[in-house]
Amino acid sequence: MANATMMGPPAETQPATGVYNGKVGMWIFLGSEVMFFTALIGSYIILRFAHPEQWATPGQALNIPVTAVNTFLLICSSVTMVKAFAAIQDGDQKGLRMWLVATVLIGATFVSVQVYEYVHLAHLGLLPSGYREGSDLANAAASGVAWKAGPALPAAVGLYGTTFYTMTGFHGFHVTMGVLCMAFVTWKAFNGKYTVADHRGVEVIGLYWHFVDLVWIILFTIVYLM
Amino acid sequence: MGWIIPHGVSTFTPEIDRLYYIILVITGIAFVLVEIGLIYFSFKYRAQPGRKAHYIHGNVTAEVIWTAVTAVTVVIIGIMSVPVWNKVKGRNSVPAGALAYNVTAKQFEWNVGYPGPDGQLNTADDFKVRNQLHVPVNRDVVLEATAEDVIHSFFVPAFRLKQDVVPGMRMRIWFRATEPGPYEIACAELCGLGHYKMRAFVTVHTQEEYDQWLAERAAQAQSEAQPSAVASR
Amino acid sequence: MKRLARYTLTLAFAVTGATQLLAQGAVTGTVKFTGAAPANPKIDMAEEPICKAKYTTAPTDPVVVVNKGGLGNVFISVTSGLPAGAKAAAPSTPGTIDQQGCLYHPRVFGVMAGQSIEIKNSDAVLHNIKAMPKKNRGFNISQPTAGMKTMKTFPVAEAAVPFECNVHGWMKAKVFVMDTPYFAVSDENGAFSLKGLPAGTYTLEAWHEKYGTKTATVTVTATGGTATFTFAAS
Amino acid sequence: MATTAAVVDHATHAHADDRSFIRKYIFSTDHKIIGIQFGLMSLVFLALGGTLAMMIRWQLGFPGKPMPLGSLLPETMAAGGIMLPEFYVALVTMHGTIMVFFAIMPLLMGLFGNFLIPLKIGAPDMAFPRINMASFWIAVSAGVLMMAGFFVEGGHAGAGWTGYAPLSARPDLSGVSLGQELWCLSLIILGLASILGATNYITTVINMRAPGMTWFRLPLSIWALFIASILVLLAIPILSGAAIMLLFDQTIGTNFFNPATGGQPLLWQHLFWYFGHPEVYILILPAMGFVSDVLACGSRKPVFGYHSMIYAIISIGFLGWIVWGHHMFQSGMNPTLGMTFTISTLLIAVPSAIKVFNWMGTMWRGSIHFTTPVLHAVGFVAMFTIGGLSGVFMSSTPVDIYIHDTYFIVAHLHYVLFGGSLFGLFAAITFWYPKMFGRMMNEFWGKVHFWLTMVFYNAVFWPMHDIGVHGHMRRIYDPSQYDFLKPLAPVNTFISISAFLLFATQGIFALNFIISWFKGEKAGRNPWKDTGLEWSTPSPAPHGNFEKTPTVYNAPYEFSVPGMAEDYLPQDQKADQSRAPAGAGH
Repeated sequence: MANATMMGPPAETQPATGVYNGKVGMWIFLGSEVMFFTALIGSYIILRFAHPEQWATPGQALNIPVTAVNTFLLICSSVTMVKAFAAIQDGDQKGLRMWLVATVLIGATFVSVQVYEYVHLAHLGLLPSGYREGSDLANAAASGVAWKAGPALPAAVGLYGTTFYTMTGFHGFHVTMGVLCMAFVTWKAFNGKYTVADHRGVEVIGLYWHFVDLVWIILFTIVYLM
Repeated sequence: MGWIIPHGVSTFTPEIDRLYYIILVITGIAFVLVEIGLIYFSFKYRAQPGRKAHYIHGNVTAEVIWTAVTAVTVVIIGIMSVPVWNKVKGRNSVPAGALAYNVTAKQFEWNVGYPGPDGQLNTADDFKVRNQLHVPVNRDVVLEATAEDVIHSFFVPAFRLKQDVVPGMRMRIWFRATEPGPYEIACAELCGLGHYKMRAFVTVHTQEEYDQWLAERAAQAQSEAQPSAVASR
Repeated sequence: MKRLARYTLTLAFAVTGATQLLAQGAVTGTVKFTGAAPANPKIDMAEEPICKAKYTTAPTDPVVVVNKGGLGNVFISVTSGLPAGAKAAAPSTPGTIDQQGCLYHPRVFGVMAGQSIEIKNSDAVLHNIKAMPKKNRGFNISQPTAGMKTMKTFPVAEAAVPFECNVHGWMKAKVFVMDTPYFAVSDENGAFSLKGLPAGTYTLEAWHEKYGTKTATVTVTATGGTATFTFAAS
Repeated sequence: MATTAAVVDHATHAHADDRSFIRKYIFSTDHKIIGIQFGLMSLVFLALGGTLAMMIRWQLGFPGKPMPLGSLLPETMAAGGIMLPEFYVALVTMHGTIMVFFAIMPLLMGLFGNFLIPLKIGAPDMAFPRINMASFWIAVSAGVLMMAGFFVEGGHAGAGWTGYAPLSARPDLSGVSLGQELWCLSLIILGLASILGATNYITTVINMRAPGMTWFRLPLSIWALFIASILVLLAIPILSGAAIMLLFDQTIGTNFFNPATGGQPLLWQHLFWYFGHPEVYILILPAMGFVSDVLACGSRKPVFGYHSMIYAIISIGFLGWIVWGHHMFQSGMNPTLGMTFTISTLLIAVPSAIKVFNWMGTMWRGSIHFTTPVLHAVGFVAMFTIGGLSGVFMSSTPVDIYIHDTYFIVAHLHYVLFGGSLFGLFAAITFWYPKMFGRMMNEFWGKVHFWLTMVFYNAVFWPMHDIGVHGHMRRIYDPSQYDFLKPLAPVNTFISISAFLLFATQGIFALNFIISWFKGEKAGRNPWKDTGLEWSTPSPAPHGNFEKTPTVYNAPYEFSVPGMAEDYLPQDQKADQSRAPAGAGH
């Protein structure tokens, strides 16, 4: 009953699949999430194919090293999540708490870095609508000279800004939601609600967390590296 | 009830209408069979004292037959549609040597750009007429259509012709009118509060009339446009 | 614009001395137009018989209205000389724009910020009124029936707010939203009068939709009733 | 397996119901209450959407004449009772939006998905009752937001229920700013409710079937709801994504659909219809399922071709994903793609035809009791057939050139959504009403409602084919502007008068629904002598549904089994071994 407040029914009949409802439900929900990100990524692909000239060379406008570190952090959080799950499977309450706290902190760090990145980019001159008038990037693009070890910036980046902020923004939103739910699970872990026999909440939030990480790896590849 | 398509005056008319009537007959037969069947069954198998329903779970033969018949019929309809579609809208459907006009759609008007005296589109002597498309009869005509603001749809019911005009895209719409006369152009895609007023006219002339009209309008545009055309650039 | 030179256009603001009859501080004047006036474009109203019936001769789009050497539809306002940030209360009577014969009447006019604008349709056809201000909130409304009236207000001063009707693509008007009541529009003979200006020296600006702006300086005397101005053509 | 389940049962079932009023009826986690809540909400929206349609019909039937009671509307909607074009466009938009998203879909999925799934599979409740409750209240808040749009400056969204960009993305061109934003926001929020609901339904069907309820013993209504839930789960997020992009275009200046900066207006259409076509099947599949249940019961016969019905549902659900382009034949999409979409679209006719023939097969050699639900079910088959057949016209690309965006389409979609979904819903509501409220609806007034609806419905929508074939465009405020439409004015007037009568007829249903709630004849457990599990519990079913978890022994439609005293064999009743029906255990 540990996870009842989040996922569980008042009582479960013998599940026909042998897998408890929360886990089945999360897998099904993730199917929906896949379609959501498919819509975003599909639109990105269509827009980029239509106007490749609006995309800056990778690393010109976006800071790849910082985001790479951030990506590494997020992958680490998947590992800590697995560790937390493994801990409770062994009945290690202390380990569960420690690894959950680590996951929450790393997740929060990831979001913070993303917020910093947005602020920095907006300051530099990239907005969802394109260049900010009079900004460094806009001036550099207008001058047509090479920018930061790359070729000249694209003359217009309306679609680039649009897709960058929307895609990373919605991923960030998912991470934030994940962190909030994870914090809730952590709080319950500190109250000793999970046991060797029943730790469904940890497993269910873990599924979501791994999904969000996976999406980020795809987004990082196509938004930052390609 | 009239399921009869009104008279049409383009070379697309006979083929589209024929396809329409073929589908009307096929679906009409299916419609009559199903509806009569339903009424007949409803009457014949209505509950009556002493009647007991037969315990039947299905009949594979019957199911295979009606599945196959339906599938074959729809595939035939599909195959018959291909050549007509390709003729009207296929990739390279626009005939060579078609007379070209520019059509610019904006809320809520159709602006037609005519080639000036030089007979060439997109040159300095082009002139523009609002809501009036004039074309010669029995000539292939292609409209190079663009939209300035939102999506409009170029619809000439008498030509059986409809094409959405999407901002940011160039649509090539072609037709060949077969009877002189005035016909109405409508916008068929919701384009704002004045959508219903986005009405224009296509006038199909005989060749002589058309030449005369074009010369007149070109001269008029020439004299009128000189000062103001420059001023407004 | 360059070929325009052959029309040797001059805008002349000849402000004659005010007479005793005029209210104190009133600036009167004329907007003069020299050279041959270009023909205005014809409007084909065949698609709107109700409007077409209101004209005996073929209607034209009155871009350039010249009569007796004066240019109409010129908007005149004070650009400097007033105390900084001068604002006055908006009058309670609305400014009016009428749609009549598928044209706007007036074609150019001014209201004060916060003053209501009465938009009126005198045609029994659909007009939509799309206002495209930059500083105020725009609107796009329609008036399908004759006699319809709609009130709208712009709270912030803004020059030359375009009004247009998209059903009749030729219909265009400009509205000036002003902070002060010191503005005027020249009539069909080019005459205008700016009332109630306190004594002082001002720069006036005249704006025409096609020929752009001209400025002139004018001095308004305090009391005693008369003030003399001369606007020189540039 | 049965023993383990039974142990759990004692703890959960048939306990004394001591919940407070609020927990029981407002913030209830009981799937039946949530279902009824969804039902009442969407019936209100159904009436509202109908009212909007009446205003539309007034304008089309009597263009430029002051609307009755029109003077009650504010000047921004109707001037002196005469509707303004911008209000007309908003009406058209909101009629579609409300009917699709807030009436038909929540009736099918919200009301019956909730009410039927646990009852018919023998589960005590949904897999996630609290999420279920959240889903309802999220849907309510979406509805409130959608309604708020009528009262904001600039009026409500005016780009059609399909919200084609860039009209929907440009306040300066539509004259609508906040209304369109609320429209997007409301759809995004409703999408969340739908996705939560679908997750719940799918999990419940997968995991919570009673012992013995194998996949091929599930009633067709459950199969249809299950497949429709999968479509909701996978299609709605596409709409959410698109609506978010549109909202961003309107508010923070992104450029998804802005052609001036390279955005793609057609991208919206692709996304919308990639969602939209599965949505069409979300709106019809459950109704098909209900009709199968009702027809089998009414004919006292097993459903003809039960397995092929299931495969038809599955293949319709699958084909629904590869036909979206047929909404875009004239949009400037690559013409070569047109052919692909033609074929895939025409192929949908096959499973649809299978279903129609199987329904007829179900009636064939039956003993049909024409109760109100059965009348509606037969009406569904008759009307859905017309809607299906008229679809063949537009799947043929060349014919579609002419009839696209005309009233032919309007006729087609109303034959599917009114003649199909709504008749199916009338059948379902009248059929399961006793299980919801413990009382029967009045049969006499039910039949009067059916026949009047049938007559006026056809009087409204049949002539629309005709005016469509004459080129009458959709969504136009005043057809009298066009010379070629002027001769159709009497037809439009006829349609409008029929529409008013059709609307008035629905008052009979509303009154029957409300009065029967309090005064209807008390219903026993199984008033229709049906075989489903839901009929083995009291009417209305108690919290927890079953006194004891049922065990399923039979296929879903064992009617008129030879050699049995009764002409129906409930799914949870063991047939005497010696007279075991041949079809059981399928």
